[in-house]
Amino acid sequence: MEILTLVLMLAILTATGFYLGRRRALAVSAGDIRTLNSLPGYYGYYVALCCGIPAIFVFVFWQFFESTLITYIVVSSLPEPLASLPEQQLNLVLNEIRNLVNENITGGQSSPEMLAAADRYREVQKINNLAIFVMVMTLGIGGATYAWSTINAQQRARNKVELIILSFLFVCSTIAIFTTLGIVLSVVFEAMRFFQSVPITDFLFGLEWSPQTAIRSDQVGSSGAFGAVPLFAGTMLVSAIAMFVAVPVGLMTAIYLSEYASPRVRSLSKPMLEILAGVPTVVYGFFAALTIAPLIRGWGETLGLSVSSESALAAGVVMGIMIIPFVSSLSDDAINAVPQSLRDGAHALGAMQSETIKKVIIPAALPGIVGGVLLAASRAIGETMIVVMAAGLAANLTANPLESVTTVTAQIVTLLVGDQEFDSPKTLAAFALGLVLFTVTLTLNVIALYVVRKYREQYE
Amino acid sequence: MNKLPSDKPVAIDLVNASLAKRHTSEKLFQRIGLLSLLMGLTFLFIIFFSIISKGYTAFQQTFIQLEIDFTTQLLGTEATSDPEIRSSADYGGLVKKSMREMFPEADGRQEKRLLYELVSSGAAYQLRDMVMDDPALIGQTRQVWVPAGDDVDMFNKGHMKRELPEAQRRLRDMQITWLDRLQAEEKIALKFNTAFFTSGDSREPELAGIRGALMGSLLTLTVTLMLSFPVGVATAVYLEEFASKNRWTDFIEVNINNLAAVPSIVFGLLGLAVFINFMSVPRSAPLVGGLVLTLMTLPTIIIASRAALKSVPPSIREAALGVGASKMQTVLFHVLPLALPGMLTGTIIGMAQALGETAPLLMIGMVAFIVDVPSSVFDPATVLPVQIFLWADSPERAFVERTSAAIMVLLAVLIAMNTLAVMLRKKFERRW
Amino acid sequence: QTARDYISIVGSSTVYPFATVVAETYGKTTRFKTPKIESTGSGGGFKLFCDGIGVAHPDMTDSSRAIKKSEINRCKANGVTEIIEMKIGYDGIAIANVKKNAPLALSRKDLFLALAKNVPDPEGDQRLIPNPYRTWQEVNPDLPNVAIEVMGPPPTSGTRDAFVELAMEGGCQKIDWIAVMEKKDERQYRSICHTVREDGAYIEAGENDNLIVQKLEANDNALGIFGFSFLDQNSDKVQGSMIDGVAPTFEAIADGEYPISRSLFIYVKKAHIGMIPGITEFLHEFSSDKAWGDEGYLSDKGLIPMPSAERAYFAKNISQLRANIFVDND
Amino acid sequence: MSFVFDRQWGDHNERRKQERRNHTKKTVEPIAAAIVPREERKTVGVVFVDDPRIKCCGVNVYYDDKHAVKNVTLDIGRHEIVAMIGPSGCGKSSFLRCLNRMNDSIDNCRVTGQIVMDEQNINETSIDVVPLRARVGMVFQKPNPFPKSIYENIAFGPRIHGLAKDKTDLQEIVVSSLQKAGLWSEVRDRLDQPGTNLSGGQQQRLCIARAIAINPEVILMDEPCSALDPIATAVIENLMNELCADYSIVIVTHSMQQAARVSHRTAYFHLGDLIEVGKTEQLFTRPLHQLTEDYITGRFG
Amino acid sequence: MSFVFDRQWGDHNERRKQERRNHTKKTVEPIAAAIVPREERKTVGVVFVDDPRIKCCGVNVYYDDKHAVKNVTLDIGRHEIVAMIGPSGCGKSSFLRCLNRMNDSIDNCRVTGQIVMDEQNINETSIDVVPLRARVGMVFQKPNPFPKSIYENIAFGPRIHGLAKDKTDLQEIVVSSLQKAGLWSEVRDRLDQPGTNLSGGQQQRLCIARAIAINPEVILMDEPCSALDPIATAVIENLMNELCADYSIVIVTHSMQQAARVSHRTAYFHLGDLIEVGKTEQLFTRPLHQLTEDYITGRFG
Ligand SMILES: Nc1ncnc2c1ncn2[C@@H]1O[C@H](COP(=O)(O)OP(=O)(O)OP(=O)(O)O)[C@@H](O)[C@H]1O
Ligand SMILES: Nc1ncnc2c1ncn2[C@@H]1O[C@H](COP(=O)(O)OP(=O)(O)OP(=O)(O)O)[C@@H](O)[C@H]1O
Ligand SMILES: [Mg+2]
Ligand SMILES: [Mg+2]
Ligand SMILES: O=P([O-])([O-])[O-]
Repeated sequence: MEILTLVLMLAILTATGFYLGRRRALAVSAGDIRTLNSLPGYYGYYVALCCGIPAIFVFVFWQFFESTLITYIVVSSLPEPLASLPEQQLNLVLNEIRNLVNENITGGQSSPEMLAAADRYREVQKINNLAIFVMVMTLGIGGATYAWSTINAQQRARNKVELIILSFLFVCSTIAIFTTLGIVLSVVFEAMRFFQSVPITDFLFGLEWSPQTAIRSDQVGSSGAFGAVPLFAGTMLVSAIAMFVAVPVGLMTAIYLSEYASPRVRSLSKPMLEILAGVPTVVYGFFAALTIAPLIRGWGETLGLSVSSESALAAGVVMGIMIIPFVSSLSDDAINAVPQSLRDGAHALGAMQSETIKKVIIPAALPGIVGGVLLAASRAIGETMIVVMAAGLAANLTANPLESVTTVTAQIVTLLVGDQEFDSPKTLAAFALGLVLFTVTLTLNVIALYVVRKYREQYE
Repeated sequence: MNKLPSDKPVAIDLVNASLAKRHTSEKLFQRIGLLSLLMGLTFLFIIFFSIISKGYTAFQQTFIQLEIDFTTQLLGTEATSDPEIRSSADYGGLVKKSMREMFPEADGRQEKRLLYELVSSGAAYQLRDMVMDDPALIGQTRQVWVPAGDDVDMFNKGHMKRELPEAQRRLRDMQITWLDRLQAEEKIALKFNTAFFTSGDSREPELAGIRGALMGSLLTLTVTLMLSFPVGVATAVYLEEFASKNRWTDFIEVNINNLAAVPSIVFGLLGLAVFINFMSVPRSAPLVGGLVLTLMTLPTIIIASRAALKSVPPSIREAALGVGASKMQTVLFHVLPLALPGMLTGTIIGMAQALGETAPLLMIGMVAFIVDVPSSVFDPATVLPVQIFLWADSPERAFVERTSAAIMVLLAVLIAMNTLAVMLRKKFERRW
Repeated sequence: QTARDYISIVGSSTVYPFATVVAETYGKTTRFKTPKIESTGSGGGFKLFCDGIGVAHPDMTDSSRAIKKSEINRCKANGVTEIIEMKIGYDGIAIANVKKNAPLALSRKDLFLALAKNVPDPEGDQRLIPNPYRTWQEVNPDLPNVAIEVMGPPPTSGTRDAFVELAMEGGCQKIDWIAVMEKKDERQYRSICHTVREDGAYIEAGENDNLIVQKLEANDNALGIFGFSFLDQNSDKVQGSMIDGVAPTFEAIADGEYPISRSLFIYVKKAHIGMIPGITEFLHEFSSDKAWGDEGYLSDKGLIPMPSAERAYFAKNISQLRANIFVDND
Repeated sequence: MSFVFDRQWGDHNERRKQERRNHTKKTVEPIAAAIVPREERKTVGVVFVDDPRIKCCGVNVYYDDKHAVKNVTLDIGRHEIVAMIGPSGCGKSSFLRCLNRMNDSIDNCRVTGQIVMDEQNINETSIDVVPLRARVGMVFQKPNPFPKSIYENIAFGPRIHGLAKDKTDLQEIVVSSLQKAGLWSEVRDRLDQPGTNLSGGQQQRLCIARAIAINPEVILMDEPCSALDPIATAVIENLMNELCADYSIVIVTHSMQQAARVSHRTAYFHLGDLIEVGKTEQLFTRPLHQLTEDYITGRFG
Repeated sequence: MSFVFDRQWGDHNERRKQERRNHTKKTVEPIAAAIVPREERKTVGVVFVDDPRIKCCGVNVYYDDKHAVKNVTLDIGRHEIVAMIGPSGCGKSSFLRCLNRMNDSIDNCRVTGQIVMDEQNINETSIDVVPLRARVGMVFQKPNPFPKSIYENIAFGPRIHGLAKDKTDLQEIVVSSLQKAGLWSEVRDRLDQPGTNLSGGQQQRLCIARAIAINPEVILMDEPCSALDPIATAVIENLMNELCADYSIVIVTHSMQQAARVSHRTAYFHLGDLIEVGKTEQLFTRPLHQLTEDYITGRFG
């Protein structure tokens, strides 16, 4: 709990910094805060930030290297046979030592050397804790003192504090970039290796997907086809069905809730629908496979249609239900945010409520609605479990919703968690699929951005 | 001017002419809206109904009353003094002895086995815990209610039909006769299933509990919420309010939209590579889970937050800027409170999604059998959806109702989590 | 870096239900913590297992098949040089339908003809044609006249592998001109015997066996492929088809009469023994008679025990902690 | 006596107003001999007219428990322009909005009383507000153009009511409405630009054009000229004069000159009470109520 | 000659204005002998003043490619009220918004030229707009209260600028601002109600109160009295007169009477061009430019 105390101390220090900074600013202003460049609180925040930020940075940085350092010191003092162990063995020995230190159950009989090493470890740890404590406190106090001493009436404390906040905002916004980078990096190498064994053109334009190829090297391949087209077609089909359910239902629900329903109904129904987004997908999977699919099959058969027991329709419909709240809640918010004066404007012209909604409110709320729909579509593309359970895993190139299809994501998951060697083309195919899906959605998003922007220009 | 008089009667007549049609379409529109709402709610109720009707029985568990003689013969003479011996004593023997005494007619290995199957293997641990708590029990005789085996539980709850031929049910005829006798003696009863809420996972349905997964979910979601909400809102605010609209922000925007479409399992791959392999956070830890789910939830929160910020009328920003507020003050004091409802919607949906997600956790070792209840974000843990996924895949019939019960717990967590956000959202909601 | 004082196990989803029972008992009856067992699939398990030695890597992996050469090499490359293999028992693969209908008596040849992508031309020529059979009766006149519809695991699954190798290849070998091919052109032979049809008669239904059982209930004429323990637990709903005249019963699988059954394994890193607490004790629990014996608790859970001689062999191996899988030294 | 009035009297509208007055034939009550004291809150003056277009009787408007319009009884005649004046916050807009039920959209607003138009009490919930609002058009105090193109802003009304036979017809309506509102010359070459990009006064004229595009029979205008320069104001005032040949117009205005120029009758509101109604000329020259006199002579407040 | 003017001349503000005029000491350029013809677009009149508070030099405003303000050069003197008049849509608001950089928040708007205040070109991107806007307050054309309580609406500015030492001080500022804007009596017992629930004119005064609560040195008012009755208008005009003892005020107005009553100098805009600037009295009585004359005599359009 050393860490907790330290964090607590730092928090207290920061709070004190705020208080002192603010007080000093007040003192400098000699009672008339108008002579200050910024509000006294900003000086307080400035001192607090100068106190906290460097200390926290160093603390986090230190946390990263602390264990390496301690380990290094302990290892260098280990007696000979242990010290010269290969690295991986050493890792286990260290684990043992740490178990001893933490008074956990240990594996073997603890030899005297180990006990000695554990003692040493404890010692080093103690020193380390002391060191970091001193360091963090010094930095905190130092930073605070510096900031405190620079306080004067002309200092642009607000600008500085806002700059720090802005930097924080900026850093947050780059996380998305790093995530994207991370994703690309974590799939691209494996995808490359896949493309070494399967030509990229076959993959992109092949019409047959049948990964019954060699799972293992000794199990010489049967047929093996890695044409991704059926998967993408399947993804489109299932997502389209889902959107076909979710968009009208979600949008109409949003309209009803925000424009027709009483506040009570709205305040109850909206959160209730939001639960739909949180039901685990396994549950939806069972629902789709065991309730909807037989239902569809039964209806189909009475109509004389051939319906396979796993159908894109069943999976799509249930997926559509799942993403209703994405459309309904986000659209509801967007619609609700349309200024009342626009509604009044339309009503005063004798527009029916529905005409107002269709012609004035929806266009004005469009950016928010599009955001919700895009999110829903994204969710539909990324969903796995329902597809695996209800649409099957057979890659049919078909536009018939009554047939069984599979999607890119479903394949990625089954390929990744299935039983195969990790560098067989089959597993690698998952990475290739991931990469291509990523590229495809990226392209679609770029297009969406421009389309939405163009459309939006009309309404703003 | 000269046109107006002739137009005058025409105008209102024209209005009236189409009025009926417009009213019909208005009504239709409203009905469709209502229908949509009802449809959504119906789906919800169907799902709720099917879960609850399957799962409510799991909150009760069949118990059998045994007369246990805590004899030193079986426990060992030193058991009173030496905790080591006391803990490793043969408590199973006590249970078996008691069963044999109750049904002395069970004869032969096979029959005895059938007899012992009636009570759960957890009975022995229960006795051990009793003795460990109170060593004075040793040498005494007590009436103890112990959990019945899962098949007995299923039979008692009517999930296993007595009418079926013997070969088609897991309880033999003989076992059923015994159970009937217990019933007659009132030594078998349904009681509240406390273990379901207090223990971690188990392979024995009657001992399996949700606590470990619940704690895992809470820890994971705490990490997720603490990171994704501030970061998501910060990103949205930066992009919407501060960043100049150029290629770079377009790039970020497209990226974020695109991340929303990345299959969740890919986030698992990323988490594995970055957090576990690179930053050496322990595998299966809620911390990693939380981080991965954060990355997954972020796009949802960002997109919703941006939409919310966009819908705040510019006149409000102008008003604040006009009195000399800085952009930051304008955003913090005026725009954020107005955009908060939308941001909370994003958070509600994003967190709901995170709460129900399994696939990415597979990659980071959270789809696992973990009995001990995690107490920190570094302990190995699973989460509720994973527990549901694993139980749904278990062969034992008794897990079916427990799976549904676990889903109920998950939904309860979800509702509890949402309630707060929904209340906050309502508080900040206003029309302008 | 926190210390690890519990065993970490990864691997097969098939072994998972068995390994977890042992782990739970072990955790409750010893002073050690309950091991953590991840269900990653056999292949995924080996990947993690062979990633290296040390706390960050698992101590054991479960597998529903024997370790492969390439995996051994991968292990070796990462410093995992001594591996202990322990077979733990058998798992039967049942081909079942609902109780409402009569049980089927299938042969492996029937299965091959019904499910292979390409089958020998019924006209008699030694050539392959795309599978023309729509109903079981077309495959074998003794079988009922219902459409072929089999729900089973996808090609990525170990169970599917086992099914293909044991059932389809077994049936495939009954056809002489293909059987001889095994020697001549193994590639061709495997391609014929191992490829499952993709025209909808075989439905890739995911790896959730409970789901398959429930789908069978909704679909009278379908057959489902899943592990014995699910058949055992759902004996009121579904029944296993006889394969080559043998029904999938506990005894028949244990005796080795039922043709579609496979061995399950556990692999242990020797280097971790003694360093991570409790590995030896865990292995002892696993190999104790009360666990994997004829009447042990594992058999209650549906694991088919090995003959006692085999058990003794592996138990002895364990007590000596003898690494019996070595990496090739080439 | 009034500090704004006499100069404008007899301007170019005078002739028209004379004509109108002859033809609306109002019964004018005898003028009270002494001026009504400040404390008295009962309406004085000519509240009723023959053959009214709209008859308001005991109209109250409440916002939660704020009583914003108190028991107002007032007729709006045919072919008449009624001006409503009064200090800011006295309930003019609230009353005006009752006449086409726009208060419905304010959650905390409650309207009681009878507002009869064509023998129907339009303040009843059962009334269909759509044809009502098609007949009673409204221009709001704050211009509220739709975030659509200028063209669409105007075309919206005629389109939903099906007033245009075809595209050219619609185009004609749009153009003539813009012309009447005096906005045509400024926007003729930017009809496809968003209406929200216009200047304040342009937006106001856009809203006027939008309202007259549906040919309403009664037009409610809440300070339609507040953001307009004198020339644009004159255009709108002319428009009103033209329109009142066939329609009734109720206008809220703060400019007493404007009220004097355009209206036939004027109603003076004070803190929610309708204090005085009378022929515009009379009200501005010989107010019956002390409060009215205070207000028009600038002594109030 | 002017149809609105002479009557108002010499009203109660006259004395004050005289005083002010003496003390601002403007150099008045010699009046051009002949009136400038309509086609001429260069500014005539007194553009520059001694010791100006704000110096605008060649200011242009573009919306995308619409050139809304064309090369305007104009000084705003100290202790001076400058009125800007001109037909709707001529660029008054656009120009006014340049003076405290409010055009920044319009995406498609681009401002060029120099606007110098305290030896700084405030039209440079590097300028910190926050202190600028604290010194140059603004009342917008459309009242835009925050959707918060009336109290918070006013208190926001003083609070962020640290103008109040404590709670009572803040309260005092709020009350006195409301009093100065003539709104206090109407809202004293509902300070915690949302500002958006007020009537149009009340909202406008709320915005004025909000703007003066931060004690700006220059106040820009875009038609501050458009929704106000004559009495409330008088209150605001008085306020302006008081404020200009210490501050500079720029007001856009459509009411020439108002311009005449309150302003020292008047600028006439026409289609984006600044046509004429001059002492108010001179501009309204002896305009130098034909367009100005047309406008003030109502001949334009
Ligand atoms: N955001 C905008 N985009 C495009 N054009 C605009 C925008 N805002 C204003 N304009 C145009 O610029 C011109 C000047 O507008 P401005 O608002 O400055 O006029 P104004 O003089 O204030 O008029 P008013 O008296 O009607 O308020 C007008 O023609 C207007 O249509
Ligand atoms: N939504 C509302 N909630 C509460 N009070 C309101 C609301 N709208 C208006 N009021 C109050 O009702 C009274 C009358 O308002 P109304 O808008 O009718 O005034 P008005 O005569 O139009 O004034 P102005 O000339 O300023 O527009 C005012 O005191 C106002 O504050
Ligand atoms: Mg009003
Ligand atoms: Mg303007
Ligand atoms: O998980 P499996 O490898 O046994 O299919």
